[in-house]
Amino acid sequence: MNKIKEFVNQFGLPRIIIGLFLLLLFIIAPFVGVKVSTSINDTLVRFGMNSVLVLAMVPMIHSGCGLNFGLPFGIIAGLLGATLALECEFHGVVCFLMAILFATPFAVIFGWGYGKLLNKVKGGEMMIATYVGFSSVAFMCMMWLILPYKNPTMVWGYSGRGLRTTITTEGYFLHVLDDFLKIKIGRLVIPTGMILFFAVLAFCMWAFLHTKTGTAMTAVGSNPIFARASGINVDRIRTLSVIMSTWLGAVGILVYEQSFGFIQLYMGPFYMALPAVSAILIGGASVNKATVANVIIGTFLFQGILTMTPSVMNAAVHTDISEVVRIVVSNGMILYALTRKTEASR
Amino acid sequence: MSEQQVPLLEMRHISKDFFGNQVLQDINFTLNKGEILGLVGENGAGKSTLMKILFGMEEIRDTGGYGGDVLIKGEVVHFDSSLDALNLGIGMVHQEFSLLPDFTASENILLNREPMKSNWLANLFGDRMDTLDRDKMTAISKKAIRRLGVNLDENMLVSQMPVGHKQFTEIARELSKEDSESAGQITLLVLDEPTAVLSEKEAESLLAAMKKLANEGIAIIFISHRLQEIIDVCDQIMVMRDGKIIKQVPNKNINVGEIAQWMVGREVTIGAGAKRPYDYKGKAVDLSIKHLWVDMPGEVVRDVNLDVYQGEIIGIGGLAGQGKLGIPNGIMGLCPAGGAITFRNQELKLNNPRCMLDQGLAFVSEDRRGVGLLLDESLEWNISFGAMQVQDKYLRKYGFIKWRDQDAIKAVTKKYIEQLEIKCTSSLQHAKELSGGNQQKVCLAKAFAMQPKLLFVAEPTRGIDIGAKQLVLQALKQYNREQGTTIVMISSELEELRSICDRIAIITDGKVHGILPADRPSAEFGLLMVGQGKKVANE
Amino acid sequence: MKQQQKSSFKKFLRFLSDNTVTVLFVIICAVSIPLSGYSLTYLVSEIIVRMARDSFLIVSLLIPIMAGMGLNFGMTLGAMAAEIGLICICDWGVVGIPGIVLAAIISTPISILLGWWCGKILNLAKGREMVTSYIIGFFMNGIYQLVVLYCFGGIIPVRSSKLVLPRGYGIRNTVNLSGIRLKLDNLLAIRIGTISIPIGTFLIIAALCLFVLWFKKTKLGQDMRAVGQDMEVSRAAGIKVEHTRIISIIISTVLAGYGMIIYLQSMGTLNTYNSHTQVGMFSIAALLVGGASVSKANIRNVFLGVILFHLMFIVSPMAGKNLIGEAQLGEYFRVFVSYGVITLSLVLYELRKKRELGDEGAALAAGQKEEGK
Amino acid sequence: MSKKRLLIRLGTLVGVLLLAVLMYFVGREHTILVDDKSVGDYKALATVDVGVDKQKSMELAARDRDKFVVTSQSHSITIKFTDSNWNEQTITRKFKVPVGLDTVIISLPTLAANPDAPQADWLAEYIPPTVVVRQDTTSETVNTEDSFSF
Repeated sequence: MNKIKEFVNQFGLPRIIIGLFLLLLFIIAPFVGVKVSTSINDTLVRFGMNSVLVLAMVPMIHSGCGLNFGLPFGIIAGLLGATLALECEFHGVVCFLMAILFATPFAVIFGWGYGKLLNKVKGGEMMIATYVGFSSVAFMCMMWLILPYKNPTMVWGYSGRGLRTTITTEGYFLHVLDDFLKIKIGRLVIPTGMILFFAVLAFCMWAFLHTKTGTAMTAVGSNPIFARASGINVDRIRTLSVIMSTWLGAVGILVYEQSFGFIQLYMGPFYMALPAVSAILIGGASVNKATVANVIIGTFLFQGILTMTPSVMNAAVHTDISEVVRIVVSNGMILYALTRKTEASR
Repeated sequence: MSEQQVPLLEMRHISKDFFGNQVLQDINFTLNKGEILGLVGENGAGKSTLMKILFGMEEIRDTGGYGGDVLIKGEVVHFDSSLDALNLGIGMVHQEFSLLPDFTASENILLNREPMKSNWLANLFGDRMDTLDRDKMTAISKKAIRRLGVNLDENMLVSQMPVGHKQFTEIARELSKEDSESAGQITLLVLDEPTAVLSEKEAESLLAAMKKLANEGIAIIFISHRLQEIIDVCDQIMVMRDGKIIKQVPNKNINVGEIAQWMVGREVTIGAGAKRPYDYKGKAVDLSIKHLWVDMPGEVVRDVNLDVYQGEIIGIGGLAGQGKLGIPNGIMGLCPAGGAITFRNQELKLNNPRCMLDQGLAFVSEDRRGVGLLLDESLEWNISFGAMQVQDKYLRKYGFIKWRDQDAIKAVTKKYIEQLEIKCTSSLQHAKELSGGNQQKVCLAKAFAMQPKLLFVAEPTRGIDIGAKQLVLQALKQYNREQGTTIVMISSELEELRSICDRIAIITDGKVHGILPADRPSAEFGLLMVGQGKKVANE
Repeated sequence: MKQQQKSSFKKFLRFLSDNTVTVLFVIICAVSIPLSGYSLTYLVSEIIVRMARDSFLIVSLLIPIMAGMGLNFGMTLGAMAAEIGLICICDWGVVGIPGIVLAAIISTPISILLGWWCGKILNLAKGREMVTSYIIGFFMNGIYQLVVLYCFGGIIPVRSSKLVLPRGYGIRNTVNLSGIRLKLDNLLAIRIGTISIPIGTFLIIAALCLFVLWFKKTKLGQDMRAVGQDMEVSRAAGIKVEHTRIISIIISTVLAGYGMIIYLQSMGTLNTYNSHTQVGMFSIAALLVGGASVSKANIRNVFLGVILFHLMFIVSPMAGKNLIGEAQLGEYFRVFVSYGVITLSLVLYELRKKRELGDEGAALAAGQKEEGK
Repeated sequence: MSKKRLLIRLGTLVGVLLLAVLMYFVGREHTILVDDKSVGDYKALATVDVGVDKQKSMELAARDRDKFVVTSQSHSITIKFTDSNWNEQTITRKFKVPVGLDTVIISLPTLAANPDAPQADWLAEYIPPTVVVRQDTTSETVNTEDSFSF
């Protein structure tokens, strides 16, 4: 009995509930006529699409900047990269790589400035990150209208200027990762390329955390005063972590778009941060501790619920309450993390 | 029998232990109406605990109560909470201010005891909908302030007050309690180091206020480290040391020196300083501190000048709050600091921890859990981290990439676990799971792993048991002998300093008050600590 | 003479740094009003409408600020409660002022319950109240959807087919509030030229302002101010800190609910699923524009904020159109400015907190010099 | 808590609840259909002037039907018509809309014939004729996303 209690305490009740809920969904799926193979398929694809965005949470959590509600900032860098790559009429894999290449300087500059800002407001990072994200999205809304893009697939047809709200990536980098080394087993299609790409990034992240600088980053997040006493430039490490998070956010949105098929501009990136934040929390991370394993577990659980709830619920009770489930699960998880005493006191 | 003959307060055979650690033993004293009792003693002598018992603080009850009897006006009392104490007219002013900056003096004096005008809405939403009776508030606070005989505007915001006024506000709050229904007439006031933060002038007017209150018949227990004040104002003087009353005498023909001696004098002196003859002739100055100021809350350093010689163990002592802890924290860049630091003839940049560490200075902080350790990480990380980051130890290099060398880390951790006898389940155990003594050893190990040329150790034995204490001190001494490392040890415990140091510098009021060889009698140090005694030149 | 100039210049700088956001807004408005080409009377009448519409909502934010809990992003909870009340009266066909009163009465217990819950959670997350209350708003939005989209018309009976979605349960996207539309605003309204002044609404807002002022003088108000300054000192003095904080959130939530009803009777339609998500954001933005900060706000900030914020809001699309030929740009601009204002205020607040901590060291160095003389 | 206080609180609570009930009745909106059609023996009136409360009256010809929208329960209806004897007649009747009814229908010929008859004779709940409604195939989608217009 005590052991169970300890396990529940350690793992967190919400996580267990969510895990059991997903398990339940998978169990009842066949009975209500939902094909498990399609569900798994969808889950895998969505896992691949979102995992890099979730990975973008890790550096900032590690350095004690809290949950990166400012993820839209990185996404904007990615969008700039994508639109520039399209503008230059690159196609296929080259287009994708060029998009990353174009996005990188933006991500680094944005991240640097954003990191400097967060260093000035230690203690209030999360709220400010949220609003920095929002303001930057709103600011870019204006920019998308003004910037002199020319490519007709991206620009509004009638006025000839201003970017469309959604731009198709078809013919550019649609599914370049999905289709790479794609494996088909009956109905099950595994987007190997996309998952491999995530694996490479995740490995880099894991490796980074084992280097000297990575160790310093963890220490900064764990106890910033200790780190400072040990001669570490806390602000610099934090800035570095923000740059990494921002860059991963940029790459993350590119991976998302190549699979999704569209580049969503304007208000598109607005609420992108919340699902990513809750995914990593579901995976077992806390406000100042996160591992690559948290990313994998969390993304899988969260995306699993997102794909399974609509189909199973629809089939079982003919009501689509997946939206409600999504909102309650994701925000409930964030609330849980914010109110945990042990996690709150640093 | 007249009231005069029954003492207002009597304590009989009071004793108290915190989980086996005896902090008070057989305390007996009496206090009469209108008397001022000066209570003197080093930090940790048991003064605060005694006052907590008197004031009925929950903390005492929660840790198993106390032994002996407290008698008020001849009757044995048992307080369940400080409210009971209040009812019997005991007020206490704590060392730290408990004031709200954006409230006026009057609002602070009557905090949560405001007189109210009843309001119809209170019937609906409870008493707290009553409005404050500002006029009455002003009247009550005016009255309390008048009793102190000071000039204090009750409508002034606390944030705009000089420190002295804040202290008066605190005292006025205690006095005003008799005007609210719950408390009785104030008969006994405990003032815990009220003058510590005051300027001389403010302190004078406070002392005057105390005398005025005493004349009105209020008994006062006055705790202070400024012995001259004690002599100036008290009727009786009581000196505590190690949980016992050393002396209780009427204040007649007593000088500061005597009190200081009673304060610090120990029955046994463990072979102080006799370990080796100190000889600085020919030794190079290792670290030279000039005009150091440090802004460390509660431990402000104002102007410290000190030379540390190569290979010595120098102790820095002094009472709490005088600034001794600010010195290492300032030099190592943890608190904002200014001045000039020269290490081995090289000027070092302040406010830059990295620069200090690069030069081979290391610091074992007094705040183990806050500064010294990564509580949520393993011992391996804790011990190897500093050396890894500063000196690139325990790393494997592949081109640009500096990879953590897990084997080397494990090896060094094992080494120190054995050497310092750290009790743990494995080198991967989290630091927060260790006991205080073992945590301290981990902190030492972290510093040793950096092989520093000069080591600051602040309060190395605070809050750890005796066995671990000896081990820690032994380890320091051994490290100094074997590696020739210069050690600067900061401690509140004079005897501890005397047992391993060569010289001891005493800090008062943010300055070096004097430096003595460790084998001098402890009374001399006692004098220095309370701001008396001749400054001894640095030979 | 020069010194005097210098000191007044310094004062001016100080004023600027303390009121950055407000000054910025005055400049934006001053630039864009002529650009928009709107007439003064039009602007004045629009501002009056919006003042009546929004002030109550914004005043509801004052009390948690007083209790040191920052900007109550959880005010959306009150808005949701109000919306449930309004849906009920629409379904029952209660109209006019009685409808408004009834909706307020229905919203009150829901607001109290939600506010209590919100306060409980915020007590668990001391020091990060704002981000937590912000997430609470999102979380509650999910529950609200569950109730309104799945329970109304199902478990909770709704008779009117105008309200229910064709599928048989759930409330439609928009609910027409024609029954109570402008009923409060038109009560006692007077017209001056083409400008109509909703005296009824203003009277209620004035009453609320008086209530807030009076509330500060009550024991509860005093306790809240104490808790807002220092929880530990307050607790030592015997004030029930947690309880006081919860009450402040409850009051804020209930008032926000009433504010939402006033807001919606002025709008005339209820966007069932997103009216509430917006009010929180722009009420807070307006308050900050008025010169409030996370720790300090008063009634003057509310009205100044409403005027400046909405002035910007009205003129920016037209200004954008006239300047660049793109009304959309102006619309994005005002969204950007709303978020930007909140960001800027939060950043300035944190910076100011840091600045206060940094002054001590300088004093010490100066003290040393003085003694050296 | 003192007894007095408890009573005051309970009283206020009851007061608020009563206010809510009162508001419900006062603010309840009803549609009153006025119907000038022959019902059984009562022949439709050729022209009739109908007014409810102080609202503007309207003229109905035979077989006309129109509506008044009113709030609260008690109302009065005034009808002016010319009877078979060419006498101008004015009938004013007070009536109460029964609780919970959205729409009631008043049969004017019945009322004109029996001005003193109980209300139930000429006032009835209006039950809309049931029409077969085709299942709405274009079901409305619910937009729960945020839009950014204010």
